[in-house]
Amino acid sequence: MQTARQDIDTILERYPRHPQHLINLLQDVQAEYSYISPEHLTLICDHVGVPVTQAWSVATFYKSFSLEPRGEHEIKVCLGTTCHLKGGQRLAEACERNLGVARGQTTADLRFTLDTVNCLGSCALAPVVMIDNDYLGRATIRNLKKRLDESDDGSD
Amino acid sequence: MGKLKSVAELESLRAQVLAAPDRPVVRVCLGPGCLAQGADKVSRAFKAAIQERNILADVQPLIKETGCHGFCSQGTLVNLYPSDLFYVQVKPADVPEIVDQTLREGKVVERLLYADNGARYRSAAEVPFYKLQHKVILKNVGLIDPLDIEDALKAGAYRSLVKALTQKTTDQIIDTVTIAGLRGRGGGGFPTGFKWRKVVENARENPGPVFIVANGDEGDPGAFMDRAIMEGDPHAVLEGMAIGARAMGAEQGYLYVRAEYPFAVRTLNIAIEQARALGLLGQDILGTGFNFDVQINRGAGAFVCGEETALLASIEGRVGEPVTRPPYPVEQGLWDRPTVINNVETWANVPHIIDHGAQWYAGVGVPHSTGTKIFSLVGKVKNSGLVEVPMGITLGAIVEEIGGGVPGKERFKAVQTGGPSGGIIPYEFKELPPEDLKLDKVGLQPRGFMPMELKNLPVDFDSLAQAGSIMGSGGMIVMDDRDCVVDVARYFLRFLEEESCGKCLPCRLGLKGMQEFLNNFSQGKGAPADIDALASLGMALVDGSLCGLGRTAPNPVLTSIRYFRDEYLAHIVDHKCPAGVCRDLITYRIDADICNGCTLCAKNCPQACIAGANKEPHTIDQDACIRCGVCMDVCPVDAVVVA
Amino acid sequence: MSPTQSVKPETPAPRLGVFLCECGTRIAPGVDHTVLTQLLDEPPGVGHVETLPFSCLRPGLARIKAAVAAKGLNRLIIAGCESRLLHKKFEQALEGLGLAETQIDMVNLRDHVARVHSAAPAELAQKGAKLIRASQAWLETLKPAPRIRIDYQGPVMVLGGGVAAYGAAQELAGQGVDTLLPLTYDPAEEMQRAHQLYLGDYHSYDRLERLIGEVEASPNVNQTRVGSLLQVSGKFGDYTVTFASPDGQSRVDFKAGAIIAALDWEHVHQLPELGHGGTRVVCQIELNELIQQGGPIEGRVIFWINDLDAGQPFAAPLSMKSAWTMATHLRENFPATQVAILYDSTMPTPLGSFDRARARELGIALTPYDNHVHPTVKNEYISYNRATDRTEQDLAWDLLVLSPRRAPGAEALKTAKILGLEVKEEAFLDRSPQMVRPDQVVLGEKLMVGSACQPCDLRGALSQGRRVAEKTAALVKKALAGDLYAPQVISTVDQSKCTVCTLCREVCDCLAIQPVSGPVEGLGHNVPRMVDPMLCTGEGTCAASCPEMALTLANCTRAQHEARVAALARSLAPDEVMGFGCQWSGAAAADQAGLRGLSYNRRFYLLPVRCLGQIDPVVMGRTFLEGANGLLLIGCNPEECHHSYGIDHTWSRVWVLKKLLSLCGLERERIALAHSDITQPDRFVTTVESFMKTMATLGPIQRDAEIQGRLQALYDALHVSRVRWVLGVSLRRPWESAYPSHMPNPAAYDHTLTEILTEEFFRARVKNLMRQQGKLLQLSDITQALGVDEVQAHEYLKDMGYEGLIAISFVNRNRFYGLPSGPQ
Amino acid sequence: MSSSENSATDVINFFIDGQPVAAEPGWTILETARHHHIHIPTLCSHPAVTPWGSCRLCVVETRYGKRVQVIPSCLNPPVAELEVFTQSERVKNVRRWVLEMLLAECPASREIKKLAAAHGVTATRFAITDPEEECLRCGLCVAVCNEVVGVQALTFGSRGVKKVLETPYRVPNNACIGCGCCVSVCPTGALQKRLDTVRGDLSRRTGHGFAH
Repeated sequence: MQTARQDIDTILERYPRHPQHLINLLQDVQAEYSYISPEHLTLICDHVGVPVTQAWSVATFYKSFSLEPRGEHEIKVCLGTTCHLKGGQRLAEACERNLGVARGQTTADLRFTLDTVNCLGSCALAPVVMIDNDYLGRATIRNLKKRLDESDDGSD
Repeated sequence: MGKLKSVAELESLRAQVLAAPDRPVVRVCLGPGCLAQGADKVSRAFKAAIQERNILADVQPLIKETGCHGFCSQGTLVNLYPSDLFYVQVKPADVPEIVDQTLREGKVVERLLYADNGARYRSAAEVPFYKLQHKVILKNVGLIDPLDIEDALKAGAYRSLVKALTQKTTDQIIDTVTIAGLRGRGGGGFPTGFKWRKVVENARENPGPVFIVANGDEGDPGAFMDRAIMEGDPHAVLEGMAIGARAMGAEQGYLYVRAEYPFAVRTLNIAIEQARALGLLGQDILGTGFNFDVQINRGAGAFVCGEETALLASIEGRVGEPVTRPPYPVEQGLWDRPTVINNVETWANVPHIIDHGAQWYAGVGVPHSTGTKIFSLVGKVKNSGLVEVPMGITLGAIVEEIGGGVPGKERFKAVQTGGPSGGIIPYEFKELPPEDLKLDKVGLQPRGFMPMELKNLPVDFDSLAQAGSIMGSGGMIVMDDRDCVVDVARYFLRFLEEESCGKCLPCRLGLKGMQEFLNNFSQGKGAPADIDALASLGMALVDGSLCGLGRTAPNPVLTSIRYFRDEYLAHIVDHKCPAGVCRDLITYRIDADICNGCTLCAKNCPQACIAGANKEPHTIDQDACIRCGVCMDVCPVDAVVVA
Repeated sequence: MSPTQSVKPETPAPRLGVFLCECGTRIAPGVDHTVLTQLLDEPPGVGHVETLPFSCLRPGLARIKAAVAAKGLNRLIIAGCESRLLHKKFEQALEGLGLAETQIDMVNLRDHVARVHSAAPAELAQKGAKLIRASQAWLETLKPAPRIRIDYQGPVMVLGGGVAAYGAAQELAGQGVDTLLPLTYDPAEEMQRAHQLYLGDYHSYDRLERLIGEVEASPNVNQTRVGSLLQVSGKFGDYTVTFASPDGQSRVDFKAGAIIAALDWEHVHQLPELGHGGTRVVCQIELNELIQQGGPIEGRVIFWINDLDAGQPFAAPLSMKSAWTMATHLRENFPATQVAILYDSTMPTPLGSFDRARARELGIALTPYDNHVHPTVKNEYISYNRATDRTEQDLAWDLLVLSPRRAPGAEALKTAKILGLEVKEEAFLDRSPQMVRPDQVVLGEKLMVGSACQPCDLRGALSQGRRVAEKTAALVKKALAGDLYAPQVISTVDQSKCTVCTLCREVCDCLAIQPVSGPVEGLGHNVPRMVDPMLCTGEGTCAASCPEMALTLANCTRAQHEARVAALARSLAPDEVMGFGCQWSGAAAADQAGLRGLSYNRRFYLLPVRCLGQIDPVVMGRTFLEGANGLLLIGCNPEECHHSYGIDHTWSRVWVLKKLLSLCGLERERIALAHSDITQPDRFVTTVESFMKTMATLGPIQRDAEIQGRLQALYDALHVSRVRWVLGVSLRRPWESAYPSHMPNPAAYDHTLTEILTEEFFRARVKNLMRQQGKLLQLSDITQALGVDEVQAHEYLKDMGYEGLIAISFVNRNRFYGLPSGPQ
Repeated sequence: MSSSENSATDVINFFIDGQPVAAEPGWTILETARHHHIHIPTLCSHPAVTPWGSCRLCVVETRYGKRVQVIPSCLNPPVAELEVFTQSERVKNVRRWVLEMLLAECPASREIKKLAAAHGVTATRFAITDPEEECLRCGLCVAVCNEVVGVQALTFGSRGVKKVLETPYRVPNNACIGCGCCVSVCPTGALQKRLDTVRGDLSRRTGHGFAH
C-alpha cells in the first residue's frame, strides 16, 4: 500500500539550513515516518542549526508532532463544538474502552493510534470520526465499531 | 505556456480562455462537508459514467471538482451548467441516473432536488438557504476549478492586481482599502488600511524589507470559512496578498495554513506553482518590475498560533508563544521587520475592493462594518453550512431564514458566536436584574449587555461586542433547549486549556481553575457565591492574560453567567441540569412502553448494568450506571431517555 | 591612532567606585546603608560611594555610568547580589566606557549578609564594610593585563580521514575556509572502508561517493598523503602537525590554524565463543560482504542482535538498523531466504509502525526475547525465552548472524593520545570538557568527532563532522577578521622561571598546557611550557601548584588573592572567621542560603573564588599570618569539581597546611575543607555553624612575637619550590581513579612529606631568626630561640650550609651560622 | 522633577499612584517604580534576563486619556502623562487570583505562601495535583540558561497545563555545565530539587572535564 519512504537526507535537502525551517522539517519527517525519532531530531537540529532543546520544545509544543511511533491506523475523533454537542465525547470514550488506550496513545501492537481533534470542518455531519484518511460522518458507537473491525482486517 | 511578460499578454491569455467553446459542466462540491459524505466518490463516478457512455468529445461534460458550495448539510452537492440544476444528497449510486437522465436527455431527476416544506427547488439561487446570501468572496468558490488557474482567469482573477500595478499608486491602494472600511476578518476587527499605512510608515523610518502574512490558521472549532476560500478560490488570496505587497513594498509573503487542512495546502501549492509559471508571482511580475513571492507555512497544530505574535514565532521556527505587544508586528514582526498580518478572508476581500472600488464596498453592510462576512452556521439548525451575508444583517435572518430555524420540537435557546473566545447570547431578550450585575462589586466593568432581542441584533463588529460576544472569525453555533450552557462553557474552557500555550499564569492556571468551578457546578456542587467568584476569576483572566487567547477565553463563561444565571443556579441549588446534559445530574431510563427488548443496549453496556430478557423491556441499574450514553446511541427504537 | 594617545603607555592609577544596592527592601533596611557609607568613607576612603535602589535595573545602570564618566572610575564594586548572574549585565553596560570585566567586582551583600543574619542593621553594615574593603584590596592590586588577540594562520586540519572527516571538510570548504585533509590511505579506499564500517547503510553510499568527489574537487580542500601522525605542537591559530612521510622514512610538518579530530571506529568480529566461524555463524560484517558478492544466501537467516549480551548496549540500535536493512535486502533480492530478527525486548528499537508493516509484507519475523535468560545457540536452532509470555521457544536456523563489536580504530586511539585526549573505558573517545564561556563550547567540541566518539551510522558521522566544522568555521572567520580575543582570566607562563617540570601539564584539565606533546626534535623535553589562550579556562590550579611560581593567572593573580585575604584578615575581630567558597558550590550554596531564607552565624566571612584550586597554599598561609584564626574552604563535592581536580588539589593543600599549623604549635582544626553543592544550602549552613563552634572552642590565636614568627615561617615555607614540588606530586593526576589520591604506601609517603615540611619550616624560621638578629648565631642560640632539638637542628643547618642557604663560619672553634653574603 | 542632570526633552514624566515620577526612554514602568521605591510584586522578573511577562503579578492599571488598561509593568514603557495605579481593584483581583491558583499549583513553595499571605491570600479553593510541586513555569531558568550561560541545557516541554521544565527526552543534558544559575534565579527553589535531572550525576559525567 505504502511506497518506499523518502530518505531522511532527501527530506533535509528540501530546505536551506536556517532555523526558520525547523517546523517544516519536523512536519515532513512526521509525515514520512509518522513520528520523529531521536536520531532524526538530532539530524534536523544539525541541519537547521538549533539546539536540541529548542527542537524538543517545538516538537512537544505542537500537537501534530509525535515523538513515539504511531499506529498503522489513526483514529481521530472530532471534538469540535458541534460534535461535542452531538456526542463526540461519548464516541471518544467508547474508542478508549474498545482499544484500551487513552487519547493520544498508541496500542501496544502499533496498530491503532487514538486521537481527538478540535474540528475537522465537517460540522454538518457531526459527530465525525476520521479513520486514516476517510471520514465517518454521523458516527455512532455501532458504525464506528464496524469500521474499526474492517480496517483491522483489511491490513492483513 | 511560458511566463507572461506584460499585462497585454495576460489579457490575451484571458481572452483566449474566454473564447474557448462552451461545454456543459458538472460541478461537484468537494468541500469538507461533502467530502465527508463521499463527494470524491461521486466525482469519480461521474467521470467513470461519462467514460463508459462514451459521450462525444465536443459535448462531453466537464467534471469540475470545486470548492465548498456552502450547503453542507445537504451534501454531496452537484451543480449543473448550463441547466443550472442543483442536486443535493447525491450518492455515487445516483450518478448514472443523473448522467443518463439529465446530461443526455435533459430531464430533471426530481428526487435529487432540494425539497423543503413540500416545495422542490430546481436551482440553487431559489433555495432559501442561498436566497438571502450576498456572495462576494465566495462567488468563485464552488464555481471554478481551484486547481486550474485558467478557470480562475476566466472568472476574472488577477484583474485587480493588474489594476493595482498599472493604475494605482501605492498610496492610492491603501487609501482605497481605508475608505472601503475593510476591517480584519480574523477576529480583532482592526481597520486593515490603517495597519497597512503603519507598515509603510515604519518601513520608511527604518528602511529594509517588510513582510506580509496571511493567517490561515483557522483553529476555531466549527469554523471553516478560510478553508473554503483557500480550497475553493486560492488565487483570490494570492491576488490579495500581491496587491497588499504592492501597496507596502513587500517582496515576500507567508501563507500560514492550519495543519489539519492538507487539501488547502495542496491546492495553494498548486495555485502558487501555476501563478509562478505564468509570472503572476516571482520576479518582475507582468513586466512591471514588481517582485513578490509567497511561501506556505503549515501550522503544526496549535490554536494559539492564530494569535499574530505566536504565528510569527511559529514562522520563524520557534515555539508558538505569544509575546507582549508593543512592539506590534507592524513595528517589529518577522525577523524584527515591519510585518502585516491579515486573515485569509481579509486578503480575499482586497481584490474585490480594488476591482469594484471603495465606494461600492463601503456601500455593502453598515457603517463601521462594511462588506460581507462569511459565517459557518452550525449546531442545532436545519440548514447548516457556510453563509456569506452583508454585515449588519440580523441574527434572526441568518438563523431563522437562511438556517431554517431549529429542527425538531426543541426551542431555539441561544447563539454562540466567535468561536471559543466568543460569547453565548440568548435568543430571548432578558431584562437583567441589577443584582445580577454583581461583577461590579469587585470594581469591574460590566461586560456585555443585551440591548435587544437576538432576532433583531445586527451582526456587525460593534453590536456583537456590545452584547458581550465577538465577531471572531465567524463561527456561529446555534443551541437549543437540549444544550446546557454550563456544559458548553466547560467545553470551550477545556478546548482552550488544551490549546493554551502555558506561558502566562492567569491563562495556564486560570483556565484550569475556571474548569474546576464549572466541573463542580455540573456535578451540582458549589454555592451561589461561587458563580460570582468564577466571574471574578474570569475578569482576572481578561485583565491579566498575556494574549488574546487568555483575554477572551472567559467570554463564554462571563456571558453565560450574565444571561443564564438561572441555569447555573439550577445546577447548584436544585442539582438539576435543565438541558439534561450534565452527566452527574441526569439518569438514563428505558421507556418500557417503547423498548422492544432487542438486547442491543445490554450487549453494549460497558458496565453490564442493563438487565432484561430477550423481547422484554430492559432496565438500567442506576447505581452501576456511569451515564456513558451508549445505550441511548445503540437503541434502534429510541427507548432510552434522559431524565 | 593620534600621537597624543601613544605618548602615555602606563596604566592609570586605580580609581574606585562603590555602588551599594538596596535591592528594593532586600538589603536596605537589614543593612544600614548610612552607617556603611560612613565606614567606607573612613580613611583610607574607597573613593566614590553611592547608594542605589536597584543598581542592576536601567535607572541604576544609568547612575553608575554617569558616575564612571564623571569621575573617571576604573574599578567598580557593586555591593548587591550574585556575581554569577549579574556580572555579565554590568560588564555589558559598562563596556562602552572602557571597563573590562575584571575591573568590576561584586560583593553579595544580599545573600551573604542581609538575608542570612538577624542583627542590628549597623552591625551588618560593619560586616558589609569588611567584605567591601577586601574587594577594594583585590581591585586595587589588579594590574589589568592586556587583551590577547588570537592571530590565526593556516588552514583547518581535519585529522582522521574517515567519513566524519569528509563531512567536516565539505562543510568547511562550503564556508570558504581553507582545509587540509591529510590522508593515510588512498581516497579511493574510503568508499571501500565505508562499506565495511557502515553496514547496511546502502542508501547512503552514493551520497557519500558524491561527497567525496565534491571534497576532492573543491579548491578549498587540500588533500595530501601522509604516514602516521607523530606530533602536534603550537596553539590555536598556529599549530605545527608532524606526520611521518607516506613511506615512513622521513618527517613532514604541516601548519594549521585549528585541528578537528574526526576519528572513525572499527569493527571487530564477534568472539568465537558463540560459534562464530565465518560459515554458518557469521558476523554482520561477513554477511554484508556476502550480500555484496551477490550470495549465495538461502535458507533460514537469523539476525541475533546480541550487543546487550556482549556488553555493548550503545551499539544495539545500530546493529538493529543494519540488521533491518540487510534483512529487507535479503528478502527483496534473495527470495530463497527466510529471515528473522531476534532482539532483546528491553532495547530501544529504531523500527516504527511503518517498518513493522513492511516486515509483515516481506515476511520478516521480528522476535523480541526476554533478557532474563540469554538465548542459547544450539546446532540446529537457537533457544530463547519469548518476551510476551516468557516461555521457551526454538528458532531453527541455517545462517546465524551476530552483531559486530565496535571499538575506536587503532589510528583513532593513537591520534587521541597525541592530542592528550582521554580514551574512556567503554572505548569511546567521548569528552565533555568544562565549558565556562560560549567560545569554549565550540572548542570543546572541536576536538573529537566521528563514530569513534559517539556510536552512530554513516549519516550520523557525516552530520557530526558538519556540525563541528560549522562552529569551527565561525571561529576561524572571527579570528581571521581580527575579532577573536582570548578570555581575560587565563594562565600565562613566565618562561624564564619555568624549569619544565611538566607538573602544570599534568594538572591542566583543559588541554591548554599541552602545545608540545612529547619531546621536540632537537630540544628534547626541555621546552618551557606555553599556554594556549583559547583553550585555557582560567581555573588556575596550574598556577597555584607551580613549584617555581612561573605561572600566573592573568587578572586574578596570587598578589590579588593575598591582598584580599590580608585586608579581610586584618579587619576581623577575634571571634570572627573567614573562608573561601567555590563559585560553583560553596559560594553558590551561600547565595542559595540567602535566597531560601536560611540563617547562620554572622561572624563568618565568605570570599568567593572561581575554583578552590586557584587558592595557592601561600594565600592560605597569608590569612593566618595576617590575623585570621581559622580558615574554612568550601568546595564542590568529592568527584564533582566543575573544572577537574581543583577540589582534590585543595584537599592536599589543606593537608599540608594542617601539618604546618601543628608545627607552629597551633591546632590542626583551624583549617578545614568542606564540600557543598548549590542544591544543599542547608548543608552549607551546618558546615559553617559547626566550624564556628570549633573555632569558638579553640579561641583566637594568642599572637605574640613567637607565634607570629612561626606563622611567618609557615608562610615562607610555602614559597619554597621543594615544598611546592612535593605538594605538587602528591596531587591527583587525571588518570587516577581513586579519591583522595591513590598511593601505594600512604603512611611512608606521609612520613616523607612530614619530614620535608619540618625541615623547610625549620629553615624558614632559621632564616627569619637570622634576619631579625642581624648577627651570627650559634647552635644554642638557634635551638633556644626556636625550641628545637639540637641534633636535628645541627643536621638541618649542615644541609642548609651545603645548599648555600646559610653561611657557616668558625670563630674560636665555635660554629657560627649567618645569612650568606651577597645578593639575597 | 528633581533630576536635574537630564534635559527636559528626553525625560518622560508620569504618575505612579499619584506620585509624579520621571523615566528616561527605554525604562519600563516597573524599573521606574522600583527606582522610586514603589513596590510592585513580581515572580518571573529577574534583572539578569530579558523580561518575559509570564507571572502577571506585576500588572498595573494605566489610564491615558480615556484609555484604561491593565498591563504588565515589566514589559511596558511609560508614556508622558500616563497615570499608573499599582493597587487598583482590577490589579488586586488579578494578583489575588494568580496567587490563589499558585497556592494550589506550587503547594510546597514557602516563597509563594509568603507572597500570597502578603496579599491576603492564605487558602486556595483549587485542587492540588502535586503536593510536592514548587515550579510555577515562570521560565527564568530557561531564560538564564539561554541568555546568561548560553548553553540552552533545559527547556519547556509540552504546552498549557502540561507545560513542564525538562531536558530533551528527559535525560540529563550533556550541554549542561552544572553552573546552577537556574537554581539561583528560581523564585521558588524548585530547581534546587530538580537540578540533578538536568546535569545528571556530576561525578559520572563523561570526560575528564568532570572528575570521574
